[in-house]
Amino acid sequence: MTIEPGRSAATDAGPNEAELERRLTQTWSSQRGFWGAVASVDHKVIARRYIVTALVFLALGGLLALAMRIQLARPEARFIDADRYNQIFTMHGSNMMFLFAVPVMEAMAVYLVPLMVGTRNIAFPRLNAFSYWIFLAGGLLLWISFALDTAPDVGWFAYAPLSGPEYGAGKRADIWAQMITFTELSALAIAVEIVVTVLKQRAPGMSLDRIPLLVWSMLVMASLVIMAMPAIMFASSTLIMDRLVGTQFYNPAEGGDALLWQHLFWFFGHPEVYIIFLPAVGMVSTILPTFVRRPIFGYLPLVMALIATGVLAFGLWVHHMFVVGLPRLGESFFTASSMAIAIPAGIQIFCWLATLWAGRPVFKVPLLFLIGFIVTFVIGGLTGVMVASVPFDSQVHDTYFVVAHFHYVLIGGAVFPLIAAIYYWFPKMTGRMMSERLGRWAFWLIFIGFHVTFFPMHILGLQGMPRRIYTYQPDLPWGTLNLFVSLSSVVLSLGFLIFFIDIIRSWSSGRPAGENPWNASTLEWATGSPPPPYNFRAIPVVDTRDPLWSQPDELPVTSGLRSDRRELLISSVVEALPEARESSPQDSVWPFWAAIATSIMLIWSIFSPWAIVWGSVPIAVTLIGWFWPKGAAEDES
Amino acid sequence: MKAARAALPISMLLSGCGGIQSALDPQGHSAILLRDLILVIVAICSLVWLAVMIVLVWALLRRRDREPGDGQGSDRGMRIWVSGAVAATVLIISGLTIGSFYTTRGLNGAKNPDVTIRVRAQQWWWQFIYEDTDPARNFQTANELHIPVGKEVRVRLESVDVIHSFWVPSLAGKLDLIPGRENVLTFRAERSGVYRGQCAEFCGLQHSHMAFFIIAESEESYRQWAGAQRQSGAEPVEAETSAGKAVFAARQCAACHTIRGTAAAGTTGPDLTHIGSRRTIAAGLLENTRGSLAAWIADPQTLKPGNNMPIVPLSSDELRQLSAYMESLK
Amino acid sequence: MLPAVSNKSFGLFFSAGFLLAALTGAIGLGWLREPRQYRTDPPISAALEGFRLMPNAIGGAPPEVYFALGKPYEGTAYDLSQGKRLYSWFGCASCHGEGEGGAGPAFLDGWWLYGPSMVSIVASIRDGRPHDMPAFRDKMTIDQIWQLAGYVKSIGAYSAKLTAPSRNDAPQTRPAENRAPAAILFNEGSASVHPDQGPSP
Amino acid sequence: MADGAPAVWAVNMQLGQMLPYVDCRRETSWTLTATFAAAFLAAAGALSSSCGHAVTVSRMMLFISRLSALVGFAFAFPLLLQGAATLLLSACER
Repeated sequence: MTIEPGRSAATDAGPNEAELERRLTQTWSSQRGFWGAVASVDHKVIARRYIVTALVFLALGGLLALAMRIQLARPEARFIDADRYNQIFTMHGSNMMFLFAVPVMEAMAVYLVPLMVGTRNIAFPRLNAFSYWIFLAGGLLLWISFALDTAPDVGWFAYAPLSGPEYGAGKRADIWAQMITFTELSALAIAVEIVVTVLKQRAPGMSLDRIPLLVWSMLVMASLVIMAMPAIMFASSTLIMDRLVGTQFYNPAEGGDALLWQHLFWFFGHPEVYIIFLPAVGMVSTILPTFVRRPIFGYLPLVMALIATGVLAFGLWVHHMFVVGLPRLGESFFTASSMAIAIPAGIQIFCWLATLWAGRPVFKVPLLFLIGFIVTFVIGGLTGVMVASVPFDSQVHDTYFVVAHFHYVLIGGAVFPLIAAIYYWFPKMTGRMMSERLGRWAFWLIFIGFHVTFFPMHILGLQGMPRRIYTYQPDLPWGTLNLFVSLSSVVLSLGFLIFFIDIIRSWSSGRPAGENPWNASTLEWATGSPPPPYNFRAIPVVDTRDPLWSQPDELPVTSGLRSDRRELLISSVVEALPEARESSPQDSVWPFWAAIATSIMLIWSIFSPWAIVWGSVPIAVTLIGWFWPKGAAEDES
Repeated sequence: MKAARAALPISMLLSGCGGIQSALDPQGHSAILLRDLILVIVAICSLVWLAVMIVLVWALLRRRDREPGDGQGSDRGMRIWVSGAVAATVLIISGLTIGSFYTTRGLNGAKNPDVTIRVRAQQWWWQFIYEDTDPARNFQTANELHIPVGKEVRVRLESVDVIHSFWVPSLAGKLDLIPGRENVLTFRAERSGVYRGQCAEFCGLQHSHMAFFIIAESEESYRQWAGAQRQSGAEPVEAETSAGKAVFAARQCAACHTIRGTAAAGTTGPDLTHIGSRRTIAAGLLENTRGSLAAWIADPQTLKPGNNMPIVPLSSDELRQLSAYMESLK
Repeated sequence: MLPAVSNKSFGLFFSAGFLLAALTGAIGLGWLREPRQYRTDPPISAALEGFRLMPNAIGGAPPEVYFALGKPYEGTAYDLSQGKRLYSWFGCASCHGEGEGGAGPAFLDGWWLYGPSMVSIVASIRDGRPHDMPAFRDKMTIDQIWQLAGYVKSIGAYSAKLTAPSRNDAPQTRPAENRAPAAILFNEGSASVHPDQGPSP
Repeated sequence: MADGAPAVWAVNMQLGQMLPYVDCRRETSWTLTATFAAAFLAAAGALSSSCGHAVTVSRMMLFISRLSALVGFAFAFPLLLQGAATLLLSACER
């Protein structure tokens, strides 16, 4: 297949391979040095940065969890005082949700989606760079505030009026609310890029029914982000306005409503869980076939499950509010929807089991983590069914039962697949393999450590231990189990420590990996490890779901894209027929400056509403720099 | 450390009732229904998990003699199995949902409760106001609720400041107290006993130390107790206690606390008219003894940092007299 | 082709930069620190009693310890918000309204009968003033009086502090403290309710 | 087509938050009516999509109509459960 080439200049049809690679490298690579790195808009460079930063936040959040476990090991312990503990559990939740889980999943999407759909860069690459810097600024804001004893202490859910002007003294709650704005801004930016990349930049022939499941899941996740995040950005902005300029959104005395906050927060907060979980579903569905040596069973039901879960996610928010005193009939609607989400979840599990059953499993580390995922996630899903019931929830809501439940879902359901994904794609990202031996140690420590840490929490919850307490009294029957949980958490953190050591060690001295070390079937394995800046020497053409298995020797490719300037292939939404060539932006430092200007405005606006007025000037300047037209006119063919 | 040592004596108070705050040890009508629901759902879900695990282990370890099937035959077989599993899921989920709806129906309280109590939660203690048709017979208490066994008790839940949650797992499920709204919870204790409850919605600094006790007793002793609570504070008889009363009036105490029958009429802190009759002080933090009263008055900010009771400078004599007076307010 | 080596060095470079940025940011924002003092040590409380007043009972000097603590009662958000709660708990509103005055003088207008200094406000609350301002010596502890004084001062502040509280969860009757109400209302003149009241007590 | 099932379901979720107040005050049963109507619509849409197989020819249309049918059934299920709730629970319960 060829695309009509540009009028004159160099295309990828002409020269020999070496010459073509040289030209493409020259066109697509970033400059060396500090400013070259800052200006880079290569989706792989930015995604790697994102992943590393998110993993740093994971480690920091883990340290906070350990601190909490030390405090809770004994009744009435004085290791951490109440004020610091409240900051720590707020930081742990906010950090893990907003700075680790969502960003790391989106970062995986930024890295993998363009490679898996066979294009040269993500859509809106400068926005992508901007998004990273905004995310980093938000993370720094939160952690620096923690270092300064001004970290938010109102919980990651920041219920009004506790977070409101009267009861949240100082800037603590403002910092939380503005950190939300930072991270959601960056998440929204990536979501838009992913939707456009998936819908318009797929390789020719990759019609809707041939899209890899990971890409499907990222598409659904991105749509969820686009619909859910505005709710929380609205909520956090109105909270800041209540606190700073005296609006009355959450003040019942002036016609506001304290429950409005909860509705807005959970309208975002529940889809958030699926924003984290659905990419994990995609990872499992993509990694599993590689290690059982057969295509996934039930592609269509899995796609349906992804879409249905994504939509149903928006009808579950009230199940976080079962005890606020809404009409039982209205609440039972949410019981029905929450229960119904077990159907798509069940379909996913059954399809994976069927795939495992029919295949020949190769027990490498990624598969171990996938098995650990199934074991753990089924428990998390079933406890989810339990808390979906209004009466059941009235006993366990806001207890350690719920703490156990969502750690089973988030660690078991999302972090296990994520670790599997890191073991699986690490060779692609760095060109080196991770250690199989350390990986097995990490798996068993994490798997066993996780279950002994979190399973007893179910029992603690049923025994009446509420969440978010910094201590408990010695006469309550929770001491032994809490001590056991605290000791177990050491095992869990040991596992994570080995995992991190393995990453650092393998990055510098791992065994070199070839193009396709796992003999996998999707397009990202059809190029070098790590992929060259232009991803593919020529854009591949796809005619099956598992292109590298059906065409093991030579992928058919297109030609016709220019090699002397950055060009992408645009294809149609449903059938992925080639439609046009589109230029892709050059490197630029302007997104970096725009992010700094935005950060200044957002942080300043915690202190004065005038920040919105004066802070927008530098933003406008940086945006003008960003969009300034330069160089040759668009090639219109 | 201090708090840990001071709190130890409570274990004596609680000894003998291990599940004093446990959803698994229900003593009330609603809680028993909820326990049954919990056990049924947990049992069914455990069976489901076991079934999935058996299939998983079988899928991983089964002997594979033939080439793995891209063959249509094995795919068709799997399609039937998967569809069957989905159908089973639909049935189980429907069953659980309908069962949950039935339990919700069963939790419905009676239309006409025997006792109605207004609960005003605040950072970080519970104010309980017993309302009577005759307002003169109203009285209030703090962090301790007496109810008659076997009678429908209705609590009207309001919040003074932020959101709290009223939860006594042994008697009923929880319900939030939300500023600007009133929620109503009805429950019935089936057996007499002492049940611990605790705020279940994060409400700020001392959320952990916001407990209360419900004492379910026979109708007769409940009436006796209520009658006693309606009386004004006991007049001191000994020299030490009357000196304590003078200290109470002269120092900052009276600005926040009420003792009916005296000039003290502050409303910011708990009503102390019958503090000597309560089992605990400081929202379930300490057992009510003269020693812990003295410890609490001397330094409330070390025992429960950040609560709203200030450190009032007192001489050791004043402290002794004041705690003796508090103890005498039976 | 950008080789793997360059990627790796960038990763290391990046982590170092990350740490460095965090560190400089922490130092740069150091002035925002808001230590919260939940428990004032009794000796400090006793020292807080030791402010000195001039004979006219208006001017004076706070105790040394107040400066040693870093003037917490005027600038710490936590103390200001506690002061705000004390304002309603101790019934200040019954005479002074929400700051607009009533039987007692207004605070909102920024006109201070006894001057805007902390010492003077603390003395007014602790010892009372003529025309029915009661003494709160026996009702509040000295730390509470300082907290309340800090808050009262912020009601009539001409320029708002960053840490000043904003609106209550109650009906809004006046501009919030963080809007510097006195800057809005000062020019309307004093809303004094006792015109005969001279400066000397 | 069954693409409408999620929309019908979403609308009914919102109605479920509003109608019980009306039903309780006026002793009507709008919640019940709305929910069963929604369940019927979703199921009908799903059925029409799955019957659409016979007439659609292109591979993509077949994929999309199968997908729609499955999604439609996935939303008809919670709507039916919600219908059960309207039968079992009174609108006034809090």
